[in-house]
Amino acid sequence: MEEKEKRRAHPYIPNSVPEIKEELLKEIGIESAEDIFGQIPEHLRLKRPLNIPKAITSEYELKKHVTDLLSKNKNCEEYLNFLGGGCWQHYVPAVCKTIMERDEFLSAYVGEAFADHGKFQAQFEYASCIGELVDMDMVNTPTYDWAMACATTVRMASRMTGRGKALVAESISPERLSCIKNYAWSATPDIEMVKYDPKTGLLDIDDLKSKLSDDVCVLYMENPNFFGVIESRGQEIADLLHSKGALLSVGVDPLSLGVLEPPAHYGANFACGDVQPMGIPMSYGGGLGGFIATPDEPKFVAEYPSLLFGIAETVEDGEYGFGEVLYERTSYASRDKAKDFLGTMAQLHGIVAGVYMALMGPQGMKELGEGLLQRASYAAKKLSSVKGVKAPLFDSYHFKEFTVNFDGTKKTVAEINKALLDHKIFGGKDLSKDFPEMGQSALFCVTELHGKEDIDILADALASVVGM
Amino acid sequence: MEEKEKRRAHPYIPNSVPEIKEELLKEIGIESAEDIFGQIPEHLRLKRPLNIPKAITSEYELKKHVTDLLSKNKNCEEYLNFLGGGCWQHYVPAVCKTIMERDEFLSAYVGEAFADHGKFQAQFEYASCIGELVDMDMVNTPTYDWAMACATTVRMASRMTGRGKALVAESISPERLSCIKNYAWSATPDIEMVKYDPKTGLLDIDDLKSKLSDDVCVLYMENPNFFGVIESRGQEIADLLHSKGALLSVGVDPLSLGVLEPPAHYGANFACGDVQPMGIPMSYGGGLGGFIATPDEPKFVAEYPSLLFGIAETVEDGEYGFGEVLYERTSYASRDKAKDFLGTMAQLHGIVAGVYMALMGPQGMKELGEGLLQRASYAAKKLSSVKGVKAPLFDSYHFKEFTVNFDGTKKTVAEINKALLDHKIFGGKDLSKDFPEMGQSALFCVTELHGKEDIDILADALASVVGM
Amino acid sequence: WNEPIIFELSVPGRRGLIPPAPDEEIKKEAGDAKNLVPKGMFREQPPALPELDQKRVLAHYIHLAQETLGANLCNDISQGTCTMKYNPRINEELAAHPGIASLHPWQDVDTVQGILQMYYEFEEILKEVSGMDKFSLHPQGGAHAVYTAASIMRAYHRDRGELDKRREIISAAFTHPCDHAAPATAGFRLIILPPSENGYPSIEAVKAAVSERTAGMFITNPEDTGIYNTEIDQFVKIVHDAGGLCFYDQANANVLLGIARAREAGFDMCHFNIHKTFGTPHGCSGPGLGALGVRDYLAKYLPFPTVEYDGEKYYLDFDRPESVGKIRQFQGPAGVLVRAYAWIRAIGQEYLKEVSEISTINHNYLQKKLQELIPEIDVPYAPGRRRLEEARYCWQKLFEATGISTTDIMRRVGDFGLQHYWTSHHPWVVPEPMTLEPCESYGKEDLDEYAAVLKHIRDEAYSDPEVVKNAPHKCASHKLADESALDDPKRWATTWRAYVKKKGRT
Amino acid sequence: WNEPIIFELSVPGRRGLIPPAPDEEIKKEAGDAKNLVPKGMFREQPPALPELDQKRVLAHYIHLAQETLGANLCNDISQGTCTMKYNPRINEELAAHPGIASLHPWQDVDTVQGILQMYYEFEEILKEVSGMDKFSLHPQGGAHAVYTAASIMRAYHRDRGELDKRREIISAAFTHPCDHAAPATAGFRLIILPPSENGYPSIEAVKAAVSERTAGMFITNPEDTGIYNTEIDQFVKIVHDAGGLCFYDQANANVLLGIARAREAGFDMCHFNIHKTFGTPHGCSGPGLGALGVRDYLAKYLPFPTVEYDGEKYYLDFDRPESVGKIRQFQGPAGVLVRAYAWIRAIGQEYLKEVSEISTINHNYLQKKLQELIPEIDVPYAPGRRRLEEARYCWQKLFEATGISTTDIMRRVGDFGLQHYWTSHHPWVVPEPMTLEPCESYGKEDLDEYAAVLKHIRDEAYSDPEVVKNAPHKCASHKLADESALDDPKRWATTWRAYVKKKGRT
Repeated sequence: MEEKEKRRAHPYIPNSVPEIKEELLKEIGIESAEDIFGQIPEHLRLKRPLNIPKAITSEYELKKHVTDLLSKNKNCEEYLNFLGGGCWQHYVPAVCKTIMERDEFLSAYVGEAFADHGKFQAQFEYASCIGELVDMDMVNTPTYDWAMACATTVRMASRMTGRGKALVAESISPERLSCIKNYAWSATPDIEMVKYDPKTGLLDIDDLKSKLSDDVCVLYMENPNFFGVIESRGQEIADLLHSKGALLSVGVDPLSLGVLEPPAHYGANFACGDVQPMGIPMSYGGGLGGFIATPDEPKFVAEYPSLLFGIAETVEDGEYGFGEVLYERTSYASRDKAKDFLGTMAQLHGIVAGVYMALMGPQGMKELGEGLLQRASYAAKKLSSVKGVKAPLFDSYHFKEFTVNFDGTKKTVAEINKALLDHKIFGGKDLSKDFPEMGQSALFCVTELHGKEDIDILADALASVVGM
Repeated sequence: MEEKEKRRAHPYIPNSVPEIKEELLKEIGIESAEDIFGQIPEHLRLKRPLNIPKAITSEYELKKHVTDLLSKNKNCEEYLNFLGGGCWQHYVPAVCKTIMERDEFLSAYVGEAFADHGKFQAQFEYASCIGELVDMDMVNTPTYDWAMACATTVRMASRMTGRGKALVAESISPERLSCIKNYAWSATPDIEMVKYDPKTGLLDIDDLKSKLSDDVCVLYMENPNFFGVIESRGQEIADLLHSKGALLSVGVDPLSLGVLEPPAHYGANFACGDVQPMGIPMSYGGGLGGFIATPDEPKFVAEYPSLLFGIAETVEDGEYGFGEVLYERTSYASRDKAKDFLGTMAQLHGIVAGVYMALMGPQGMKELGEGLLQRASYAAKKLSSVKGVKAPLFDSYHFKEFTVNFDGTKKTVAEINKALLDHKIFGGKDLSKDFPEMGQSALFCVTELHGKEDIDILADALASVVGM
Repeated sequence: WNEPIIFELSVPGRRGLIPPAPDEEIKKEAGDAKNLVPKGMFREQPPALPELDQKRVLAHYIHLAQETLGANLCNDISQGTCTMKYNPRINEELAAHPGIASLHPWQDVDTVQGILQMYYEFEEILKEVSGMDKFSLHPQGGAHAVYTAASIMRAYHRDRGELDKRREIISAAFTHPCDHAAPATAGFRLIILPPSENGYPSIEAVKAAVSERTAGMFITNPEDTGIYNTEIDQFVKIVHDAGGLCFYDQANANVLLGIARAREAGFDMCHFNIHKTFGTPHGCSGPGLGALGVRDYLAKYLPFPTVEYDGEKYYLDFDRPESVGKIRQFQGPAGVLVRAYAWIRAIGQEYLKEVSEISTINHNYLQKKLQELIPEIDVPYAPGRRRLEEARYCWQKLFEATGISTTDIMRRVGDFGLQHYWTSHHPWVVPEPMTLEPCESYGKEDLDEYAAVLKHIRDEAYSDPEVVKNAPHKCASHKLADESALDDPKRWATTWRAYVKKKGRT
Repeated sequence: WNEPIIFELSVPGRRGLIPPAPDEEIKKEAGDAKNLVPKGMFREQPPALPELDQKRVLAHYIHLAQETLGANLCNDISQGTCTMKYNPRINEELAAHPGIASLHPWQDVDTVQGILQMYYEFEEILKEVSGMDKFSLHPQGGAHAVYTAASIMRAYHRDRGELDKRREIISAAFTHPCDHAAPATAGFRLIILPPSENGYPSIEAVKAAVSERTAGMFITNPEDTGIYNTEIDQFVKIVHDAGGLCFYDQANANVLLGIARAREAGFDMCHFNIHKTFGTPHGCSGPGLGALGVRDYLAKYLPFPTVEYDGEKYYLDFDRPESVGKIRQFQGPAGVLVRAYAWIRAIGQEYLKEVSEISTINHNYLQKKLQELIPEIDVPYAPGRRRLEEARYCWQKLFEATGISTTDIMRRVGDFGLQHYWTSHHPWVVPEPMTLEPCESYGKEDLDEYAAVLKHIRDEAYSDPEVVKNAPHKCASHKLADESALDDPKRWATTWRAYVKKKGRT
């Protein structure tokens, strides 16, 4: 360490001014911080300087260093992107960005309602908007992501029914399935998969019937499912489950709810999903946040692990205040006796999603959803016009995403996607490893950012890549 | 206009919801806005729809359209830039950006101190920091730019002395000279130029002596001057002027004031300059704002055309309030009887410059200034190593900017700069038209964004371009 | 927050930002910085700026921001004649794009085709909206455009050899102050005509004012009364016949977009306050953009460079020998232009006239509400004629009844989370004036809220006048203890250093 | 602002944002959207979201933001154990760069070499700081990392065939709640040891707690008392000897950076709360990043994919058959990582130890000030031993003397423009507790201000207890009229629709 460097205060550490540090030490009555650290036994101390990079104290040089690294990436503004499946490239409105970047929300934490009133209200409004989207009355503060959200509904259902077996539709994302298995294990060690119809991609109701028994607590399925297929027989499925005393949890893409019936309308007991498509940048999968909604009944509410922000009147006339509903449920209050655990999750993303929903309103959500249906339909048709390419693989209705099969091209998805990179295109997610029964298939996603031209470019590039 | 489009409310026009518009019309008691516009005589009405482009109501499409246009530009992040001379590419700290983008400052206007207390305080602090930089006690709220600032000092000096002739150093920017001529005309129709020494670039004191007469109100000069040359005989110049009852106004680069003596220290009566280098993006020359500073004496204060924000105590104990000093001077109060005119100028840039100065502090300004001196010195030497290139042209000390002469290369600056574009370099400002006596010379600028590598790249590119 | 002055937060040694140091090789090659400066010019004692850590600087300015009432966060009908619109956030995102933020004004035109195209196309739109033939986007604000127009008028008469003779500018009392101050600064004398019972000067007055000394006319329409001058074209003709030029100050243009134009009224020049009419932010008072439009015969006088298009390429034309020269160092506040361009493209043909319609509907609704709720409010001049986008109201009756003045009410308004309102430009031709402009950015509920607040204060004027007189109570700060301090050389202070000296502090 | 709920601002027909419509050809080709949906699945009645214009949405959320006290704008020593640092603005700029903001998690690894390199290098730094051998940056918060550690412990014992037997986790009373809740969620039973007079459990208690049922230990050091457990390595050894694994919760690591590491104490796993210790924003409670470090013999269990480097290229390793699987859909909150990487590079080797030193100096200074000013404040346990980064204070004496409780004081603190302070995790082992953590982001004057405020409130407790009891008075909102409403199914409401129904409004 240079002597000169040592004596310069760091902009992030106000008391690193040597004179101030000295003054504090003097006030405490010690010589140096070692007089405090000295209580740590010698053999537990680190006796050498940490071998980590030197400080880049100049903000400009830091910016240059990090920007150079980030610029090594090819991003979805430079490339035409058709990846989706759990993280989607939707438009991020400027107002969402503005609110997300405000220091007040950005750097706040666990202050209570009288001090952080705005945070509570923004979260409450977020939950209220989700409630409208899914047409349910009870909504949590966001958990980590959709995977955590759906796994939580399984645990909640298990506690509510006292049963230890869960059914999960095979047509969900492999990532979410993995999370459910890990997270729900202590509640439902027994997880059975329900097949999908290889022709339509819809849930195989016969398979469901065969697996539905009295020890099943819940079926978790998605609509649209991982393949983008819109399930049409939700009510039939719900009725089957309810007839056995089991519950239905349905994962949804919130952007579909301007045009698709919400799960509550066909009998689901839980709705869950991710807030990321609502105004939050993808950030390499960092933009997630899971929502859970249920009826506002004590038996459901008592099982949430999440903080639940409730509205109530204050001592001031006409003033709304906020607070935590049934706080004793949570692990902050009850530790190992609580409903699961709680921690720093994704509240900022919830706030931003609330801004998004307020901006969009009912008409915005409807127009957006209609456009996504139309784009997916056009894109599938267009890609099918490429020889050897079948899109969609399933004979069904699709929302935003659809499967494309390349078996007819004699090429693997991996080969095709590599070749598409030369066209500055990120092709669809390769499904061949997770769903080998679908052959060389990929999951393509089109969003409101895709114009006709973009889809046509993809089709042309595919035609050139498959070389047929 | 499509019928459907017509019925959709515009996000920027809340009452464009047809039902609300109808309701308002009904309340007013009229059928349509035509009932109001009808009072305008027929022959003054526009009787056809405006022929302007259709609305891009979708924010994403608007963003795409404008971004596509802006992406046609090559910018100074993509290219290595050595242009300066009135607008400089300095580092914009993240905190400056944050404050500049806050809606509170961004969208406020002429509210008074009790409502816009923060705006007043921020402006007051800006002026206070400028006061420290130039070591003077009276500072204005920013005017349009340095050009307007220096022209204003000429007008002020003319009113103070009652004289109608101004001297201006030839070594200032041609743009500022043009502004002075236009703006000061009614006060000092007679403007005479003072030569610079062709060898050193310094003010030609003999020429000054020869032009200095009893009807001169002011000499306006710059230090460092337009060629980056640091003037060393300020006190001598000031003494000369004062001996004839004239005043001295000096334009400065504020970033030089961490290492260079401010004009007040060598007898100047006015200091002025631009705030742009202090945390404000160049924006194609849009980031300007002019400051003026003088002693805090009534004879100076009475002549400012600008708003002057003063601090004062409020009725609350210990509370600072703000207000306008000598408001009657201004054209808001006294119209054609005022000191010049006033209007919407550049206050946001002043606030941001205040943030910049607070971040930098004395040490930051000093370190920055030292680095700029060193970089300019290194760069001039390095460029001189290219055959046929002479840098600097003047045998003097330079701050941040210096002149480069290409006469030895047998190429014009225009040719060289065109060729540098192929190297993704913006070469220096061509001086050959405005200063033909300097031959094929250009003004190069290096800032703290330039590393050694960047300067070396320029030298290599120049070597290849001049082909010698 | 009762936030201290930043110098009071300073602690020696604190750093907020570290600038990048030159590479070691540069330092070595260049040597000590002190030796790179002429003798006596090195500043040994760095400027006494405040010393703070970065968090403290940020927090300080966030606090100050929170004590500022921007239009984007409040019901800002208050600032009449200022057209406080919503400033769309997307436009800020666009203005921060490196394709504008990181452009140098002297870049080769081949490298700035995008921004030049934007200049060009925006000019085309302004030409169509006004009927003028050429625009300059150099001026950084409305007054700046007015001044430039005065410069052009000067050049015009100089070219004709009449400048010495023609030094008089005719204007009207309710026209904006800069229309009087800017021509005066340019060297003209002002003849300011009083309003007739219509609120604007009579034709007779104009006729009487013109002479062979007339250089031209600077006028607003509607003036700040909101009353449309139906004889405007006759005013223009009278001045033209006398040999003068006519400039139309269109600060109040928001209500005439697609409705009526400067050209049809015969004007030679006009301007738009882009930061008012075209939705760009006011920035606490700048940078704005004052777009100056002229007819073809005056185009040669515009500041250089102009933006031109040769069918293939956009370029800057510096070769304009008859230009008035520069009025700003570079070719205008380009960041403002980008926002304005984005605004007009978002509004487009379909909604631009809607802007004017909603503006006048909003105003007429508000005026009706106010007059219904508050019998003391008068609207002087031209009784029975509808105002367009705003009105100059008069609180004289309330003042007489209660002693509560418009400035008292103005201060009290701030207590309701609204920007305090704008009374009127000086001098107050209308006594106890108030000017409100509810442009298209406000909803019905904003208008109702505003009317309710004024009604509330009016009631207070009778029931509890002290609360109004001592207002504000809930604003970021209070009344000054002694306003006269600001006019007293011994007490005024525009810098902390001056304040400390005068207070005798250290 | 007394801002209404956004649904109260809704006006039918208003639009805040228009999404881009598909091209006409697409519409034509695809046909009516209703026909692209299975029968019965089209939602005829769009969701009843609020309808607002854009300005109103923006203004509403700015008002709510202004009613929130983020650490970047206040003296946030208050939130003890949360390490409320300055969150540098430059890091926000970097996280908004399209090179991170616009990356899809499934992009080909060739196209994400920059972010993978950042993962890799940040992991290297964490390895050095902790002495662990491999890290996972998947978890989105501290509790998430703790849960993942519990999953790993489960997999470890399952692999050894002992999971059925080993289901007990040993922990301590002052250790964080998630160290009890997360293992419980993973299927373990908790044995929570009470503090000895040192503030942490005795060695005897640990010895007594272990058995062949022991799966492991989850413990903090310092726990929330700020007392360093000097016997920690012996705790670890006892658990290891019993066949268990040891996890070190390093939420309080801010004071040990470069001072002491998990490895030397013998831990098998540890975590860092990146949003605390590495200066990334808390975001109103997430997203954060809980970096989980393990020793080499546990590396195979980490969530997949891991980030690896083959000497030329960075890649994601999905082929980890013994992994506990996924604990989040993608490879971690990457935006947080970018900020953390920028933070540690700005701090670097030269200042990282300074962070710890200033943290402990700041704490010890504040503790001294508080105890000098306020005789009623106690600091229970381990008398005479200096706390490291925080202390658990006790207001019991004041409570007994005045009836003013720690929650009363907590609420009153908010009235001074500070974030209200954090009492303590439940259950309150220390009565009337208070926990303050003045980390390195605070200056001496912040510490003095805080001490002065507490002293002021302490004096009020005697002179004017009602003002404390009824606090807050100047916060964004007040005490709830009836806290019990939040636990009453007939009155609680987490959505506006539920509130409206329960209130019987329409």
